[in-house]
Amino acid sequence: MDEKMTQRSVWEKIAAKLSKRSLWMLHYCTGCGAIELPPTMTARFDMERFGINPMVTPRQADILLITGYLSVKTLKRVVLTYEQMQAPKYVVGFGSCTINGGMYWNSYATMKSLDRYIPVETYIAGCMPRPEAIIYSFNELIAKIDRGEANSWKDYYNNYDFYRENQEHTFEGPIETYNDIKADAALFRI
Amino acid sequence: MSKIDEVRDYELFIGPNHPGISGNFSFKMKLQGDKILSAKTDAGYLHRGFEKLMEERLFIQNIAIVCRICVPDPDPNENNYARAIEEIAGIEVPERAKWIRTLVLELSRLASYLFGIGGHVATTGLYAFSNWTIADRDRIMELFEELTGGRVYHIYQLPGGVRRDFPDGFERRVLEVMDYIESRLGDYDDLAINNALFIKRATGIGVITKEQAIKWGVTGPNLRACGVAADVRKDDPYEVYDKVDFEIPTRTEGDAYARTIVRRKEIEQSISIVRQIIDKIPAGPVWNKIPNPLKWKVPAGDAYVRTESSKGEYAYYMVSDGGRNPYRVHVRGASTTHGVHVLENLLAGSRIEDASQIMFSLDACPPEVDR
Amino acid sequence: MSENNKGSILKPFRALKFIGEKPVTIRTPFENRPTAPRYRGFHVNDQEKCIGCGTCAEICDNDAIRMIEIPGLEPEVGSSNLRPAIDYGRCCWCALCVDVCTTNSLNMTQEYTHVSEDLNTFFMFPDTEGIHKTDFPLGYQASDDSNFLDLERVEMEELSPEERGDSFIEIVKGYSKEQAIAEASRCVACGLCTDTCPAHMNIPEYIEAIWDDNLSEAGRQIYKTNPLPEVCGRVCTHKCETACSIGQRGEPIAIRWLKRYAMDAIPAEQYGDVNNFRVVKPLGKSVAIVGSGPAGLSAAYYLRLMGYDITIFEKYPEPGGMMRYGIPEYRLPYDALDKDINYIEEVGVEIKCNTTIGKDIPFEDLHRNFDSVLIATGFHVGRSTRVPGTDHKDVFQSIDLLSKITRGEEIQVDEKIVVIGGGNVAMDIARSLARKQKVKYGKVNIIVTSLETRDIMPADDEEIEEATEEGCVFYPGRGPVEIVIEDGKIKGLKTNRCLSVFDEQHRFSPKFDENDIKLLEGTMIVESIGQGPDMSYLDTYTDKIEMDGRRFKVNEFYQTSIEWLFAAGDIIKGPDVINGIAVGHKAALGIDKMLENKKDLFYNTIFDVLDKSLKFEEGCRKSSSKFAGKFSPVVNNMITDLTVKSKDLEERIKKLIQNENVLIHLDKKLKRPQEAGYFERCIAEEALADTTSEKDFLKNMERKTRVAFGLYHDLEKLTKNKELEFLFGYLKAQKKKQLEKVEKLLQK
Amino acid sequence: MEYEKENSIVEMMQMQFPEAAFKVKKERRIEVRLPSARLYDFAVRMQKKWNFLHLSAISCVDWIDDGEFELVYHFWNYDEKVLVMAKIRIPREEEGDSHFETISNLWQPAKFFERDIHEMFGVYFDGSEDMERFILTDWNGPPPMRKDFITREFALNFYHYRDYEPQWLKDMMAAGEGNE
Repeated sequence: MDEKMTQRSVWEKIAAKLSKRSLWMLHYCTGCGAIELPPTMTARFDMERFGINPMVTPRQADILLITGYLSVKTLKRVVLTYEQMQAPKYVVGFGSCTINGGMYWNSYATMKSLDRYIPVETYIAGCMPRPEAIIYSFNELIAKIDRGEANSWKDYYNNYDFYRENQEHTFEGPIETYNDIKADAALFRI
Repeated sequence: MSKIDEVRDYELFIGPNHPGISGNFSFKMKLQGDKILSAKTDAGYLHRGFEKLMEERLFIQNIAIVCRICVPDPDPNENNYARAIEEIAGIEVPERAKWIRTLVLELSRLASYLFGIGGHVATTGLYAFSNWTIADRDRIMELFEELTGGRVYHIYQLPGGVRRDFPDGFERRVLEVMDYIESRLGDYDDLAINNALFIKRATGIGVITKEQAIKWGVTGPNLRACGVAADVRKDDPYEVYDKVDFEIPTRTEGDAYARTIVRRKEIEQSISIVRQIIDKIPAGPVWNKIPNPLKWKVPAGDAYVRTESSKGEYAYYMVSDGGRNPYRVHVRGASTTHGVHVLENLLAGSRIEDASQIMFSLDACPPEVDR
Repeated sequence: MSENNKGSILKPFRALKFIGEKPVTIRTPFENRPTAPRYRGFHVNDQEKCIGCGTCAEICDNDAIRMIEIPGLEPEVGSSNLRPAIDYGRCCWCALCVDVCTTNSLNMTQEYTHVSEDLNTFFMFPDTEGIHKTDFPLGYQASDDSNFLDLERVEMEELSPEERGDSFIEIVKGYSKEQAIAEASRCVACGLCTDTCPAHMNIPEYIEAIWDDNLSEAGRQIYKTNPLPEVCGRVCTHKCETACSIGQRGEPIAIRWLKRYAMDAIPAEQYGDVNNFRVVKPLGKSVAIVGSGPAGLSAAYYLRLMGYDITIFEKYPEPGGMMRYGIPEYRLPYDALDKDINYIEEVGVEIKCNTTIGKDIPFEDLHRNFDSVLIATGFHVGRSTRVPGTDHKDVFQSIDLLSKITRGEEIQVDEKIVVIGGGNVAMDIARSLARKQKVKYGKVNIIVTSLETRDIMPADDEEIEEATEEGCVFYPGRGPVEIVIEDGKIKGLKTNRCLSVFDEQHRFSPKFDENDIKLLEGTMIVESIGQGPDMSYLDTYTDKIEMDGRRFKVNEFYQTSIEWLFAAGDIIKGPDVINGIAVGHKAALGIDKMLENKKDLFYNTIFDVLDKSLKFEEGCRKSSSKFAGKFSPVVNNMITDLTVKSKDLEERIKKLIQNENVLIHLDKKLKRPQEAGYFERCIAEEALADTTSEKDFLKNMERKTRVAFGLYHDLEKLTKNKELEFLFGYLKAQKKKQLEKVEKLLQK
Repeated sequence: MEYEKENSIVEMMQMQFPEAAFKVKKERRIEVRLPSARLYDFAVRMQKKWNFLHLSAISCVDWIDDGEFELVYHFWNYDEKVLVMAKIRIPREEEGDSHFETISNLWQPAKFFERDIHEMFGVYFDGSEDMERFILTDWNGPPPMRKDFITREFALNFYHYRDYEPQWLKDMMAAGEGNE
């Protein structure tokens, strides 16, 4: 945690204060946990109170919700989506399936631990997590952004080879991605 | 034809991440301008291999996994699984458990219809309506939480009955929620169902004739919207559907609006069924105890069990070879026809702006297709 | 739903009615809606009530519950040192574990929020306070509405007191097949019974075999640790049933009756191939065993399996020791005892009856003619209370009367008899005399008095109940003072009330209340307060052996200070048959260790056992490929097919063993340490005798495949870890198919 | 007489298919076992003559011990309200696809079921337009629903599982060493 508390210029602190209040969540239901998103997004639990709203395209989204299990086919699309998203970007893992395979632990088609493929900011326990738990995790995320600690996305650039190798092992072959991650890494001076 | 307005075919990939598609699903469309020449569905994004996982688990352990197959309407799965075992093993279910199961099925149908109609109207841009229906659906979620302990996944019906009886004061709260939803129906009609814009937007979209419906294997509300009064609850009654009376609303146009109207009227039927259940439910045990689940063997045999889910005919074909694990469970989701070939036939010839509305009006649920 | 869909201009104003209504939004986290009282949230486990039986881990469909060994927690009777820990990266909150918990200690709270980036916090140890140590109300709890366990026992038919009152036929009728399978299906295979049983019998395995209706498998599992199953199926003191986890909230599994059902159902002549018995390589060494009680017979059987030549010297005319001459026939019929003993003789043990060591053969000869000697002579001399009057002719020892009854000799049976003693032997003599009285006088008048009060009497409760049903009257908690004799005849026994039996250091020093005197009428007194050994036959060795109090000083393998002399049975460690068998078996291992100077007698980890099975598979391939091309084409391609399959099985085992997923969770230890000799004998099996006849080859192949099937079946039960469970299930299925193929060829 | 409606249907069918074994399982459920060669004619009569217009599902069961696949066709009659389960057995090829004829020209739902069975079991339906992979496009292993494919073994060898070192376990072990 400490290396994340790098010296932040005053502009970064202001930027963090402003950006934490207007986060865009990518509207992409990757797994079964997505059924709890409509009550969270709409009037019943209304996450818009915290400035979070669903966004349709990865290009303008900040939060990528992995709602539960990921079949290998979806994992390919999730990796592409994640790489399209603009940094800083935050991945939130829903439920047991993203941690250790959940109830599909012996399935041939689903990945077992999310953090081997993309860096994950926080995990929520539950199968599936309730809307209240999701909103609680959003508040945690906002607080972390405010403290400048939500830097897991840098991890993707720092040891990209680790992620790349796991992805190619699971996809049994390379997948062509649009972004040149190594070049982006230089851009962010990581 | 001058060079400019020469129209060429082109291919368009929609999904799997697309707000206009319900769930994780994608299309490969061939278009000419904005007219769809042909569409090919592409599923498998939510495939977990349920049928394989079920073969490696004990009979009792599967009650936790079956309700995860179709998320908006999980209870037909649990009911199918429990009834398939009861039919093979010849287990008697206590009368009260049957009534409770029917109540749970109807509440799940209500929640799924609210979700479905909300989604369909939202594709035409009327978001306020889906906010209403999702918020009202949550009242039913709270009822489920009280009865079964889980909001979405109930894991409540098991072979031989249900796991727990009503908590006290539960009947009163069910009637309160039913009254509340009934009082909301008027607002729903004003805002969307009778809204001229929505009617104009939904009529004539994704028309299925009666012959096509039968030929393509359309079932459930979509079939009733084409004028065929076929409902598994009436034709092949199970649990206590033969002891409660309800009508089967039908329409003849077979378009998106007809499907919405059929679902809208069935909400009223479901509310009346729930009320009948609450006042006619007999007292008694709720579970005909099965032997020690770690050593329970279901005798060899097979069964084809069907329920009427909010999406259509939902059936399980289970084979047991007399062992501790089911030998084979084939899940016939309702969307295996609606979500794939019926959708492809409807999309061919329609316009790109109606594509997502057609999908939502059929209430196709991708996890049922992938299992 | 109004059909008029023509919009009216005023319609939008209808929305004004919503102004007054309260918004539907629940403003979490500022305003938290309480969950339903029955909500399935995070787990809580009452550590005192939990007995670590592992049934929750067994039923969890996501393998989310792992049983963790708690350092510093001592296993006792009916509770292990394991406790469940739950992996919230696997759990689906289905609450099957709550509904199956044998002690209802595992419940769920209404707490549902846990957000963290440190994944280690998702592997939680449920205790009373919950995951965040904040006390949330309980949510989903166990309830009778859906209690998964079968708590009632299948009733065992017995003869009614009238029917059995005057005859020595067996009381308990035994289970029918349906009853046995129903009773066996109640077992949750937690293994607590095995830890409690002195002989550590494979109880869950043989109960599952009975449930599977695979009786030869049940016989095989039983014989791995108990060579006298028919006896133990009737007279064992069944400590395992006190440890049974189902017994926590219901009636324990009838383990003893199930063992009896299994062995009754296997005819004596099939014992041989049930155990795949073959002395694989005779070692040319011999062991003498003095005394054919349970300890002697058990040591003889297992030593014989290891390849030693065994002779047992028995003083009485027939073998069995206390089992024959101490236990009356209504509890242990002699044909059941003979069935066990005949098989032990069939295996190659020579029993010499009517030969008393020290009289017919001096003890010294044993040392000269045999490589090792095991003394298991038991307690055959009754101890007297030595109160005044015990030398009277009408005062008897229960041991002498019981052995006379067994030999069919006439014994004195007066109309009123007083039995002193509170143990099982006292019950036996009281009920035997009751039967004799019923036959002779038509009515029963037996008084039984013991120092211990009713609740701490050492006899089994069923014994005391059945004795009272048969007419015996009890005066517990009284000490004998004097036998009252008037003109040569016994009038009765003067007794005082006994205040306490043991002092603070639990030493036997009873205290009496002098002035509470009570005379128990009876013309005949039988003393049954305990028995002692008669070690006179040791003559010159008595002073050479180091004593530890009144018993020999022995090491862990019951080896006395004299290297070649071992001791077992009541003379070392009592008090019942199963302890005799367990000590006999351990002594046999000790003798084997000494004579063959073996180093590891037990396998403790999965790897020891696994590389044995890999060697076995390799051996099978080598030996069967020797015969390739020698027989008919059908058998030839069966051989080639088997060698390919066996190579594939070996690859699968190796691949998974080096798999780091398996190694993460692989709890190296086996459920129970396994006797190495058993696995070595299976390995030695692979050496196929070279034969030219196809029939013998197929016969040999059938035996070897059955051994392999048994090996993988054991591995499936031994591994604590679910990651390997399916592998051994698969290997077993392959061997089953192979067995069917070979049997089909054999019938041709 | 019990199951009157079902028995009358059975008689009607028995005449056309004498070699088929009919059995009324319970109300509204008829089971028929017939040789696989006769299945297509049976399907045609079901749709054209006996008014069983709804093909509810085609299921496939892998009887690995008998070396056969069992295909079960579930026909439903809207008017009579009866379900007929037609069962046939086809040989199970160890390597590569087993073959059978398609009925997707009669029933459109069969297109999906047959394609699904091809993906999951490896039964190629000759004459069907689309036998390409639909769900398992990113799967390179064998057809997963076959009994000789063990999914737990595949998952263990292919994926990575997590090992935890929670704080409470460390404290417990430390406390354990303390008094060992």
